[in-house]
This record gives sequence, structure tokens and C-alpha cells, in this order.
Amino acid sequence: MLSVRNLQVRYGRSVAALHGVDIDVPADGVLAVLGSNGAGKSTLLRAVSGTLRLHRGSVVAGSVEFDGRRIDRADPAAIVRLGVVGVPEGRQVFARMTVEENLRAGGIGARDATRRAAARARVHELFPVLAERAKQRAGLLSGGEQQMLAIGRALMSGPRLLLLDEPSLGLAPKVVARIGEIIREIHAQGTAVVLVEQNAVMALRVAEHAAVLEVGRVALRGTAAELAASDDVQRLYLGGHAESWSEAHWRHGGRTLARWER
Amino acid sequence: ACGTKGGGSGSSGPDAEGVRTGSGVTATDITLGVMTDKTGVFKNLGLGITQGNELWAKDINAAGGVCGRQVRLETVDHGYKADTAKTLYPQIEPKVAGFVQMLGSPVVAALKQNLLSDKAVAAPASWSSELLDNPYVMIVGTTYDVEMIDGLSYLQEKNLIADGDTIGHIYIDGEYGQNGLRGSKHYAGKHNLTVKEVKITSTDTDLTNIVTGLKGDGVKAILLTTSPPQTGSVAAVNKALGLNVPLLGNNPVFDPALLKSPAASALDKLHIVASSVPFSADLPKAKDVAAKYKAAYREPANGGVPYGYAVGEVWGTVLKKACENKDLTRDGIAKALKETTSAGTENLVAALDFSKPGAPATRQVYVAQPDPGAEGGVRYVKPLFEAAEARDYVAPHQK
Amino acid sequence: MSDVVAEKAAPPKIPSPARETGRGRWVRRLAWVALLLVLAALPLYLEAAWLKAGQYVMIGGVGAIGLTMLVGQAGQLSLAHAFFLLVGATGYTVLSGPADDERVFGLGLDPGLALVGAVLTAALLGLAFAPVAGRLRGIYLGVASLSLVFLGLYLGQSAEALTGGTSTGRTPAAFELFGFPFSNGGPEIELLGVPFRQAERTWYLFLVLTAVAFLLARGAVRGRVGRSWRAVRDNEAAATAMGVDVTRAKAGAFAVSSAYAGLAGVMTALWFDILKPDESEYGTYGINVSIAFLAMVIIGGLGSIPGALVGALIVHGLPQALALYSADLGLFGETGGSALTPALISSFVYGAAIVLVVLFEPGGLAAIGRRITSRGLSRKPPEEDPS
Amino acid sequence: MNTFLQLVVNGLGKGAVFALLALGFVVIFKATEVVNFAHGSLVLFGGYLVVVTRESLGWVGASLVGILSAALLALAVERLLLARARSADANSLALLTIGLDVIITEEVVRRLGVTLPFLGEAWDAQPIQIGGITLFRTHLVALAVSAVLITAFFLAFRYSDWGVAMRAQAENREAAALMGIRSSRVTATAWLVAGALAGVAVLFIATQDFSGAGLSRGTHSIALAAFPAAILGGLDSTAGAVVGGLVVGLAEALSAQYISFDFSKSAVFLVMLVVLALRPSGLFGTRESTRV
Amino acid sequence: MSLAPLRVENVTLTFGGIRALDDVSFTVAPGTVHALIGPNGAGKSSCFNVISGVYRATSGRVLFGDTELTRLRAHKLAKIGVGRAFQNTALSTRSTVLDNVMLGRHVLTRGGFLTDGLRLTAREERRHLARAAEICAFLGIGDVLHVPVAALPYGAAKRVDIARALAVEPTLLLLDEPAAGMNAAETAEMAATIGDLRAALGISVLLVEHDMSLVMGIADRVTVLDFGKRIADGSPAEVRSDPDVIRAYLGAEEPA
Ligand SMILES: Nc1ncnc2c1ncn2[C@@H]1O[C@H](COP(=O)(O)OP(=O)(O)OP(=O)(O)O)[C@@H](O)[C@H]1O
Ligand SMILES: Nc1ncnc2c1ncn2[C@@H]1O[C@H](COP(=O)(O)OP(=O)(O)OP(=O)(O)O)[C@@H](O)[C@H]1O
Ligand SMILES: CC(C)C[C@H](N)C(=O)O
Ligand SMILES: [Mg+2]
Ligand SMILES: [Mg+2]
Repeated sequence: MLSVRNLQVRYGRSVAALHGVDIDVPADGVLAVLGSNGAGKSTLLRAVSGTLRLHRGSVVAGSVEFDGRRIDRADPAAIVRLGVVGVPEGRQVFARMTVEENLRAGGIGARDATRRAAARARVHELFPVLAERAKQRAGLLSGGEQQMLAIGRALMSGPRLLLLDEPSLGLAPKVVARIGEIIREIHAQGTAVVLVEQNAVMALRVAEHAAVLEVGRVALRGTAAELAASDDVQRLYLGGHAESWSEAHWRHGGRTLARWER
Repeated sequence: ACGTKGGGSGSSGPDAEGVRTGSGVTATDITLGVMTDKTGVFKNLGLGITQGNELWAKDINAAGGVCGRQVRLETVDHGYKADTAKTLYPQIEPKVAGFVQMLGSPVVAALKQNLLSDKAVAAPASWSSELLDNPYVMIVGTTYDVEMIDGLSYLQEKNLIADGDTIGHIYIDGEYGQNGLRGSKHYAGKHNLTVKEVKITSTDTDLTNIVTGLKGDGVKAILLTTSPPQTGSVAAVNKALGLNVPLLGNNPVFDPALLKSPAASALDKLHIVASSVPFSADLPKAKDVAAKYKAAYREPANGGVPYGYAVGEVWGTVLKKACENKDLTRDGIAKALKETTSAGTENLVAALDFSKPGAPATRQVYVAQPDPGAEGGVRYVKPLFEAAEARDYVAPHQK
Repeated sequence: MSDVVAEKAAPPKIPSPARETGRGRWVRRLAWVALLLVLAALPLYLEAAWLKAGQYVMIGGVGAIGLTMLVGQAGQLSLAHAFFLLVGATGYTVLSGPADDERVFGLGLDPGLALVGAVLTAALLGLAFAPVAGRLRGIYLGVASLSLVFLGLYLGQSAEALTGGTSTGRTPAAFELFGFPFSNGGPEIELLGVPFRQAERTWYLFLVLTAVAFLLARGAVRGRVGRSWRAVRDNEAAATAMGVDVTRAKAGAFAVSSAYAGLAGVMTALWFDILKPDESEYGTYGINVSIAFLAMVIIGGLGSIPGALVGALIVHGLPQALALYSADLGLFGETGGSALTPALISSFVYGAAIVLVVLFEPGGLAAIGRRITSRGLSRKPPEEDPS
Repeated sequence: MNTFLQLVVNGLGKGAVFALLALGFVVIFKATEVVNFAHGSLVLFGGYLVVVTRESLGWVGASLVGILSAALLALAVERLLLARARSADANSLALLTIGLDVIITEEVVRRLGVTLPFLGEAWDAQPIQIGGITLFRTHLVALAVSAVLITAFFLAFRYSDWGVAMRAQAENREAAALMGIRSSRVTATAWLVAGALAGVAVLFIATQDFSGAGLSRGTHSIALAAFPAAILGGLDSTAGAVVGGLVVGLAEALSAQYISFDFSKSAVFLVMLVVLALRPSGLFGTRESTRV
Repeated sequence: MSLAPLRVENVTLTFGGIRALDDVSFTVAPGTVHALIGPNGAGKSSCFNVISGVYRATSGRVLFGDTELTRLRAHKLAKIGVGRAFQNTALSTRSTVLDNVMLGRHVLTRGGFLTDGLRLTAREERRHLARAAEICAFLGIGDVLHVPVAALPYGAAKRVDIARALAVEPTLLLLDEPAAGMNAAETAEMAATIGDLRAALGISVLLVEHDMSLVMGIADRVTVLDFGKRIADGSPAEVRSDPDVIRAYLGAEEPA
């Protein structure tokens, strides 16, 4: 359904963020993308959703296809109309609009009114707090509530492919688990998902396939189970805590700081 | 290294005929400065005056020049901006004997100290008697205060106002308006009139609320020391509100373009007081200037042309006097100015007397009314005259 | 496992330029000294008219430095600059004016003291506006500050005893320092055959004032005060958490900026040899002046002190230079209704400069300058905050 | 009493046009958070095209051309300049419009040269008398037109997708793009509409009844006077534009009579300052509130 | 250095109808790492905001030693030794790392427009620069001192935020979700850093965090909020097995 070939992305004149990435998402599959800070995960999603330009980024080479159609030069709205909808990193709700209006804005991509009503009912069911706070200014929600709103907003247009950029960021463990379930539910209803995550435990549990990005390249790829078993992933992303902590300590080098003067 | 800048251009010794010369005067030429506005808000007037100046220079040079020398004009455009004028002045000052035109009150104000320290005689295109504390200022025509006094006496003579009446005076803040107001107050004092003063700025154009207020005050006439669009607004509202009182304005309040504006039908109440003639005046000299103008220039003319010509004539008189005194230095020119007691311009303006420091050079005015039929848009309703109240009026810096 | 681990990835590369190499700093310092020497020698060569134009640029420079600190560093949009210019000009004229004039009020202070007094007065009034300004943000603040220009003109026109009124204005005392007059009076001085009169003397006075204004601002912006301003601009909550009293920092920025405007006002009065409040909102102390200062600041690069000077050179210098050149070369001979004139061309140039800067180089000319000078010395990332 | 009534009538009449001008600011601000300092020059530009085409097209045709060309100029400004400065924030873009304003204004004023034509052909200076009160026709027409347009916008902002899309993309372009909102289309529409509003306003401004002057630099100053109206109403509020416009019109008229005319301009700003001191985002503006 | 306990006493905070904090009390003992956890919207950030003076408590008070924080103006807190890092980094992104961190020295330095302008403070400034650089080095960002924050990856920016809070030389450090957006290895490193901080400086740390591995690994004590109410307070082990906490927050599944 989504196929990314040899994607190379640059920001401005000098920063190269992706150096030839190949990714495939089968229809109604869930792909988890892992990677450390700055690996290029968000860049990948931006390339798919067509929003690179808003960050002064551009596709230098390679292609992005959705359902056999090239979308790497298409504008974001056209991509949404094809059914690809993204939830940006760091929520980015419309802070000055009410919760209700945020959802409404999410539905603008979908033309037909009954679908909208159904979508809203579903979002309220997934996130009851959004119904409760319908009239509250979105900017005043707590971090987690904003994340829920951001996901809910994206579901309003009934997407076929959902791009989630670190949806678990700042969410309580219980909610993270709930988000995992929701992703599976969304998936079960026939929506494909690309899930960018730091929380590898959740991501690998939800996804069928996974890829690890490192400095703009795919370093690892395979089924979720395969990756979960890989050493590197264990160490870096799943954190066998005991060892990695001491290792971190070692990496931190036991740096010291003179005591305060006050 | 050594500075490359030349020294001062102070006075030099007498020439062959024993005429001492100074800045702007050579053996063959006398150069006069024109600091005008070709590009700012007064570009029309500035252009007219400059063309009047040029016509005069051409005529006098054709007649052999002054003191055996040809008159040359050095022109700069300050765009009615005081800051530009302030920079241009030091550039033009060393090259000229004096200024045949210095347009704009803000410019004249900003250059006051320069004129004093350089002893340069200048004819401002600005007619405020407040400027007369500067001995080097040469106002050609009468001043706004005197215009108002003469104008009010005309209204009273025609029974349009009576002692004890209330009148309104709308004036632009600044030397223009304040000087006009000074005149109306003087007259009001003599005739027990109550003056309702309304201060405005040159950028205001909608005076509806003012006239509404004046109507409430029951005024019998409205005096204007304003710009033409403001005059139009007052005239239109005067009619719209059914107030219909006479309007009396200083020279600058009228522009023929008003006759094509929606206010045209309301202009019949307007009276204009002026000391220099309009372009189309029915006077031999004015007709002569107009004819020469049409031969030389394409642009539509305005009252600046005869005025600019008249200033030239006055400068000619002063330079001739200085030549007779064998002193064409700046000091000599200033002295000659003081000795000029009746500079004639063949009635382009009344005869001028510059010998009384601080006093307007004449107190005579014309009164005119708008007339779409007349060329230039106005017709005289009263020829040159001087009111008794104007005669004993003491200008602010009059000694 | 289908794929294998690709080559071990290196950690993300982060540019890490050195602050400034020792050599770079010296080159830069030498360049400044050279510039200063050239400026100091100019009166020997330039005609008075050009000196006058240069002084006008310096007035712009001083005012723009003040504004760029307020708008660019502290993030407080202000259109009130012209008002503080008027305050400075009036302050100087009143403080130094003769005490025995019956028409206008004066305190007869020494001109040097009067200058300081005028600057302080402007600063205090800036401080007085701070409580209102503190409540407002962005464009609301900008338009609110515009009211000061209108109110100031109204008061200036009304208080004839102070300003001399719109009709005649009043003449400010010639500047004097330790008895030495910066006018045509006093001893005749000649250097290398060039007489040093008002234009030359005032050049040095303005040059010193501008240099002091520049150095103070640069030092402050690089120091603790500048940091607190930028913090307030970028995130008030974070600034507060770090112990910055946001209200005070804003008030301080207003006071400093007003003081600079006040100084520019004093210079304006000296430059014109007259104090005269405008009768309308356009003029020496009107909104167009506020906008011109804002233009300087934008063109130079918001927050950049050297940029402010470059902005002044364009916005204040260009019309003057074009006017002088047009006289020299007989350019712009066309007259009448729709002539292209120096003032008009300058307006186009500075309008276009603003547009281009925002479009292509939001850091303003300062950013371009930084890129040029840093090439070869040390590579600084272009987005860096100017100071 | 008659004087007072007449002043109120004058003030409301002018206020209607100020409201129309303020609405121009509001539309663009709502869509882009940019304050369009070039609004005055759009007003001038529209007026200029009316002048140029009036001879051949007659008043009605010329007015349509004027409105349309102001709209198109606004659109061009947005498409050719602002849309290309994506990385600049709203405040920088506002500054950009200052530069633009200078250029357009100077050019139009230059082209006008010495002519300062009036535009209010059909009704100018033909007042109607009712009792002791004079009703200026320009004011009446302006009131009617403003009422219709403002109501229309109020409803559109509140109830249409366009309104929601507009606010969404004003706040966060990336998120809006991800929702399928074509931010370029929304901003472009907003500018187009604001330009058209400027084109309508100038028909009233360059009249004897409203400004007492024909098309000139003064026309531009009047658009500037609508600034306090937009601000005190609240830059993102349609209702604010109406109230702000009327308040400015009344404050000007009444202070001119009861304090002094030369104070009236300051009075408008003083009223605005008082409002802002109490409500920093204007009477109806959305209050800025952030959290950490 | 004298360490003082932070006592939150019966704090209630309402926004219109919403009770963000409801009679919350807890004490951060000197020199400990104290975690504040709870579901999204429970009021953790609000609690931070009350402590640091951004919000004014509707009732109740916060004491730091003998000083009543709830009566102080917000900017006074840094002076008495309270440093704060933000949930979403709140840095001047165009300024360099060092410039940002130097802001933390604000209360430790003096200088107004004239003294700075005349560079009378230059010597002192150099000393503080050195100290700021030292703090950055401690946090592992010593090699990017002159890079604008905008050019840094998120993880590094978070460290800058913490470095800035440390530059205040606080005796109480407030950290709002220091590990958000970090992967397991980075989180571990952050935990180690916090541990080092306490070890090296002996200061108290109050942190909000959703990453249970970090909380359980380094916290000495944990307070749990739910719907603005305190539902548990105790050692990590106690809290972890508290049924209320499991129900409201952790969920049935093992946390990541
Ligand atoms: N707007 C931008 N301009 C310049 N460089 C950028 C921009 N956005 C990202 N980068 C750079 O591109 C690289 C990839 O960034 P990206 O945001 O895609 O990483 P990520 O994997 O999403 O990291 P994180 O986990 O921190 O979100 C990084 O080195 C980053 O610094
Ligand atoms: N300024 C405010 N105005 C109105 N409501 C607010 C405000 N700040 C917070 N709230 C509400 O108070 C409640 C607590 O919010 P808070 O941000 O403290 O949660 P939190 O525990 O930090 O959650 P998270 O872990 O998601 O960040 C939320 O319901 C939020 O919507
Ligand atoms: C008509 C004008 C040239 C005169 C007017 N006094 C002025 O302001 O300059
Ligand atoms: Mg990312
Ligand atoms: Mg929180």
C-alpha cells in the first residue's frame, strides 16, 4: 500500500536527514519504526505526509508511492484526500480552539457528513475525556489529554493509512497500553498504521513489522518478533535495565560537578 | 595628508567698477537659490512659483541682466521635507547670493538659524508675519493676519457680519493658521466679535463635526485658514446642514480643482483674501506673464506663476539698489533690502516697503470669489484695498 | 531475521564551531578601529552638506540601536519611538533654554547637563509606560504604543511654553562642552587648511555619541541584561523560573530604548537648530518616523546592534545622498505630478528592502554580514541570535 | 440636543466604514495571524483603479473593477510574497506588509499626481433632512453595506468549514495540513476577501461626505485610523470589528465637539489604551493564554 | 549549603469548574529524589506550577524550609534555590547552548544596562561562563556550547533545559518529564545523570515522569496523584504494589 524507495531527504542546503530509506507497509499492516533521537523517524513521516516543505526540507531522490500513486511531490491536502493522515510529533493541537473545534477541523478532509458523525461518535468512545471537555480550549488540556485529542482529530477523516509520530510521548503507562490497543483496533477496522515510537515495548507488541532507523538509514528490519529478539534492539530500545544502567553510567563517565557555592 | 576641502567663500574685493561681490556673485553672473518642492505635497504650487521665477530671470537677462551680470537660478528640490532641506542647504548656500524662493513653513523654520548666520536674504513662499523676526526674510505680499483683518472688514462692509456676532475660525495649527487667527482675533477685539477657534491639522479633511458644532454655537460666519480640501469640506457641510453662512479664507484655501468637486455647488459662500493676483487676473502685467507662460510651459498654471514672477521683480529691485550701492555682498544685499521702500511689480502684488523691520511689506489685499466661469476659477469682488483696522495692527515682531 | 544490522552508525553529527578564534577577534577589532579612523578623518574631505547627511545617519543609528534592543532583543514591538524623540528634543531645549525668556520656559542648564537630563527624562517616561506595556503583547503593544505618538504630539502642540508651539517652535541652545561650542561661535579652528565650524564640530560630537551608544548597547546585549531580554522574548515562564523579573526586564528595556530615542531626539534638535512639534501626525516626530526606525531595525536584522547602524545608513542616508547627488549630477530633472524623485526612490528602496529581508534573510543585513565575516574566520551557524 | 444627535449620527455613519476597514484586518488576522499593515494601500489601489476606469466603464463598472483589482492585488501579495516566506513567523510577515505598504502607497500617490478625484458619484454630498438632523447618504449606504457584509462574515466564521479551517491553519500550519486543510487556499481566500473589503471601503472613503477629500494619501491615513478600531474590538473578532468601528466613529465625533477637535485623534487612541489596559486582547478578542 | 524540605500543604487549585489539585499534601525530604506520578491530567504539571509560582493556589500553601513559596512572586524562587526544567523544553532556540545556560546564572550575578554596557562585569562574567560550561560538560553537552539550540536533537535540547535549571545552583530541582521522547538507553543515561546529580551535589529533586523504569529506579519516594487528589505516597515498592495506583495509573500490564 505504501512503498518508500531509496528516499533521500535534506533540510535546507546542508542537513541530510535520510540517506536512502526503503520501507513497505502492506495494506492494513502495522509498521513500527524505531530509532534514537535524530535518526530521521519524523522526517520519514513528513516525507510521506507531504509536510517536509513546512520544515524547509525536500526530497532529494527516491520516491514515495501510495496505492501505486507517486505522492512525494503531492501537497499534503491531496495526500489526506487519498486517505493518509498524520499525527505530528508533540501533539500540535490547535491550542486556541476548543476540543470540539479541533475535532471538526480534523473532519474537514472528509466530505461526507454521516461519516463525520460516525467518526465523532467513535472518537468519543475511544477517548471519553474529549467529550467531557468539548468546550475547553485545547491548549489548556494536560499533555496526555492533548495527545488523545491529536489522535482523535486524525481519526475524524476516516483515514486508510494513519501515521503516528511518537503517540506515547508523555502518556501514562495505562494510557500507553490503551493507545496500543486503540492502534490495534484501528488496524482491525482496516486502517494501516505507521507507528514511530521510542516506546519499543508497546510498538513491537502492536506492530507486525518493524524497522530501526539509524542516522537516516534503515539499520534493521524484520517482523516485530524478530526485532524484539535482536540484541541491539534489546539493549537500546527495550532496555534490559540492570545492564544498560551501569553501562549508561559508564558512558556518562562518572562526571562530577563541583558543589554549589551558595 | 592634507584636507582637500576648499576654504570659505567669503566676500572678495571690489571688481573693476568698484562693486564689491560675495557668495554667488561673479564678474558675469549673479546666482540666486531656489529651494522648492517639486515632489512633495506642495509640488503644484512649487512648480508654478519656480516657473514664475524662471520667466522673470529670462526677462531680466533679455533686458541685460542686473549690474552687468546675468541672473542664474540654482534649484534644489526638498520635497517639502525639512530634513532634506537641512542637508541641501549647506550644499547650495555657498553658491548663491540669496534665495528667490524658499518654499514651506517647516523648511523656513528649520533654516532660520542658517539664514541668520549666513546673512542670506530669502523670499519664503510662506506668508506668516511670525517669520519677520528674521531680518533676512523678505515676504512678498502681505501676511495671513493682515489678510484676515482686511477680509473681515470686507464682510462687515457688506453687512454679512455685525458687531457682537459670533464667528468661527478653523485654522491649521502652525505658523499659517496661527498667524491667520492672530488677525481675526485682532479684528474681533475691535468689533466685539466672539471667535470660536477650532484648531486642526493639515491632514484633516472631514470637518463635518466641526461645522456641526459651530452651527450649535450660532456662528454668523466661518473663517478658514486651511487647505483647499478642508475648504471644500466646510463649504459642503455648511450647505448640507442648512447653516449657509459666509466663509472667508486666506489666499491658500482655494484651488480651482474645488470647482470640480462635490462641494462645487456650495462654494458660492466663499470669499478669498489675497495679496497676489491669480494667474488669469485681468491686469496688463498678469496677462503678459500668462502669455509668456503658455508659450514656455505645458503644465496647467496656477497662482504660483505670477507670484513667482513678482518675487523675481522684487529681487531685481533689491539687486539694482545693491548695485547702486556698489555692494553685492550678502551684507550689501541685506542693506539694500532695508532701503527698498516701494518695490513695484505692476500690481502683481501691491507696492512693497521693506524698510520697517517686523512689519508686513504691504497691507493691501484683493477679495475674490470662486467662479467656474472665470479662467483660474475666481473673480474679483474687490480690488486692492487696505482696511483701517489693518493699518493700525501691530505685527508680532513689528518694532 | 531478514536483514542484518547495517554498519554501526555514528552518532548524529552536530556542528561545533568555536566561539571566535583569537585571530578572528583581532581582525574584527582592527576593522572597527580602522572604520573609526576613517570616520574621524572624513571632515577633512567631505563638504558640509555631506557631513550634515552623515550626522543624520548617526541620529538614525542611535535611535535604531535603542529600538533594536527593545524590539529585537526583548521582543516588545514599539511604534512609540518618535514620541521619545520628541521628549528628548524638548527635554534638551527646555533644560538648556535661557531662564529669562518670557515666551518660553527654560532652566538655563549647561548644555552637557541638559543632554543627560533629556536622556533621563525620556528614560523615565519610557518607564512610566511600562505598566501598560507589560500587559500587552505583540501587535496590540505596537498599536498601543502608537497612541503615545498621537498623545505626545497633542501635548507638544498644546504646551507652547515648553516646545515653542507649532507656529514658531524655539531654538535649542547650541551644544557646548566645557565652554567649547559645537557651533560657528567660539574660537576659529583650522586643521590642515580646513576650517572646523558647526558642521565639522557637530560631526565629532555625534560620532562620539554614536560610538558610546553603540559600545554600551553591544556590551549590554552580550551580557546579563541582554540574556534576560532574550529570555523574556522567547519564553516568559522560563525566564521567570530562572529568576528574571519579567515585568522589570520589560520596563528596563523600555527605559533603555526610550533613553536612546531621547538621545536621538537631542541630536535631532541640534541637527535642525530648531525644536518644533509637528502640527500633524507626519513630520519630524510623527508616525512615519516611528515606522522609519522600525524599518532600520528590520533591515539591519532584529536585535543586531551593528545591523541597526546599517539600517540607519539605508533609511536615513539614502534619501539624503540621493538628494545631494541629484543636485550634483542634475539627476531627476523631471518635475511635476508623477516624477520619480530622491525621496520617492528612497521610499521604494526601503520598502523593498524590508520585503526582501523578510522573504530571504530574516536575520537582516546583519546575518549576511555575519556570514561574510565568519567565512574563513570561524563558521557560525547563520541562525544564531545576533548581538 | 440637536447638535448632540447630529454628532451621534455622524459618528455612527463613519463608524460603519471604520468597521468595514477593521473587518479587513480581522479576516486576514483570523486566517494567518498576520496584521496587514498594507490594508491602507489596498484601499488606495482599489480607489485608483476606479479612477482610471471610470471614464470608460461608468461608476458601477469602475467600482466593480476597483473592488476586484484590490482583491486581486491582495491575492497576488499573498501568493507571490507571503506564501513564499513560509519560515517567517506572523510578526515578521506583518513587518513585511509595512514595506509593501510603503511601496504601493508611494506608487499610487505618484500616479495620482495632482488629481485628487472623489469616488462617491451616486450619492456624494446629497444629504437627506429629517427633523433637524441631516443624514449623509454616504453614511446610510455604508451602514447598509457594512451590516450585510459583517453579518455574512460573522455567520461564515462561526458556522462554515471555511471558518474552522481558517482558524486551524492560522494557528498551526503543519497540523492543519495534516488534516487535509489546504492552508494556501484558505489564506489566499482570506486575502482575496480582505482586498475586496478594502475595495468596497474606498468607495465610501473618497467622498465628500466621509472624508471631505478625494483619493489621496489622506485616504490611506483613514485606513490607518481603522487600526485602533480593529485593535480595541479584538483583532480576531468580527463582532469586535463592528463595535470597534462604531466606538471609534463616536469617540471621534463626540470628543471633537466636547473636548476639542485636535484632541479627537488622540481621543480615539486614548479610548483604545483604556480598553487595552482592562482587556489586553481587546473587547472581544481571544485572550492569549499559554501553559507550561 | 543548607538543605531544606519542601512541604506541599493542602494545596487546592481550580480552573473554573475543574479541580486540577484537590487538597494535595506531600513532603520532599532534603537530598532525596522524589517522584510525582499519576495519569494524564492528574495535576502533576499544575502542582509544579503552583510550587514554582506560575499558578496561584486556590488554597493551601507550599513551604520551602521556612519560606512560604506560595507568597513569593514567581521570579524570586530561583534566588532561594529552586531550579526548574520544563515539560516541553522552553529554551531560546535561536540562542546558543551556552547563552541559554548562562540565563540560569541570572540570580547569581549582578549587572544592569550600564555595568554590562561598560563591561564592568566582564571578569565575573568569565567566571560564570566557565561554570556554565562545566555544568554543560557534566550533562554531556560540553561539545555543543556554541551551537544554537534549534540545531540540536530533542534529547540534547532536553539536557540544555536541565543544564539551565542547574545553572541556578538550586538546592531543589524540579524536573517535568525529563525522559519524555527518549529511548530506553537514553532514559537510562538520564537516570544515571540524575543519580549523579544527587550524589555529587546532594540536592533534592522533585520529578514528574511517566517512565516507570526511571521512577522506580531512582526515586526515593513517590507521590501519586489522580484527578487532583493524592492517592498514594510511599517508597517505590509500596507504590508499585498499591492497588489504587495499579487501577488508576499503571494498569494491569507490566509497565514498560
Ligand atoms: N527543520 C529542520 N531543519 C534542519 N534539520 C532538521 C530539521 N528537522 C530535523 N532535522 C535534522 O534531521 C535529522 C533527523 O531528524 P528527525 O526529526 O527526523 O529525527 P527523529 O528520528 O524524529 O528524532 P526524535 O526522536 O528526536 O524525534 C536530525 O539530525 C535533525 O537535527
Ligand atoms: N491553565 C489551565 N486552565 C484550565 N485548565 C487547566 C489549566 N492547566 C491545567 N488545566 C487542567 O488541569 C488538569 C491537570 O492538568 P496538568 O497539566 O496538571 O496534568 P498533568 O498531570 O501534568 O498531565 P500530563 O501527564 O498529561 O502532563 C487537566 O485536566 C487540565 O486540562
Ligand atoms: C501654501 C504653502 C506653501 C504655505 C504654507 N504656509 C506652508 O505650510 O508652507
Ligand atoms: Mg521525531
Ligand atoms: Mg504535565
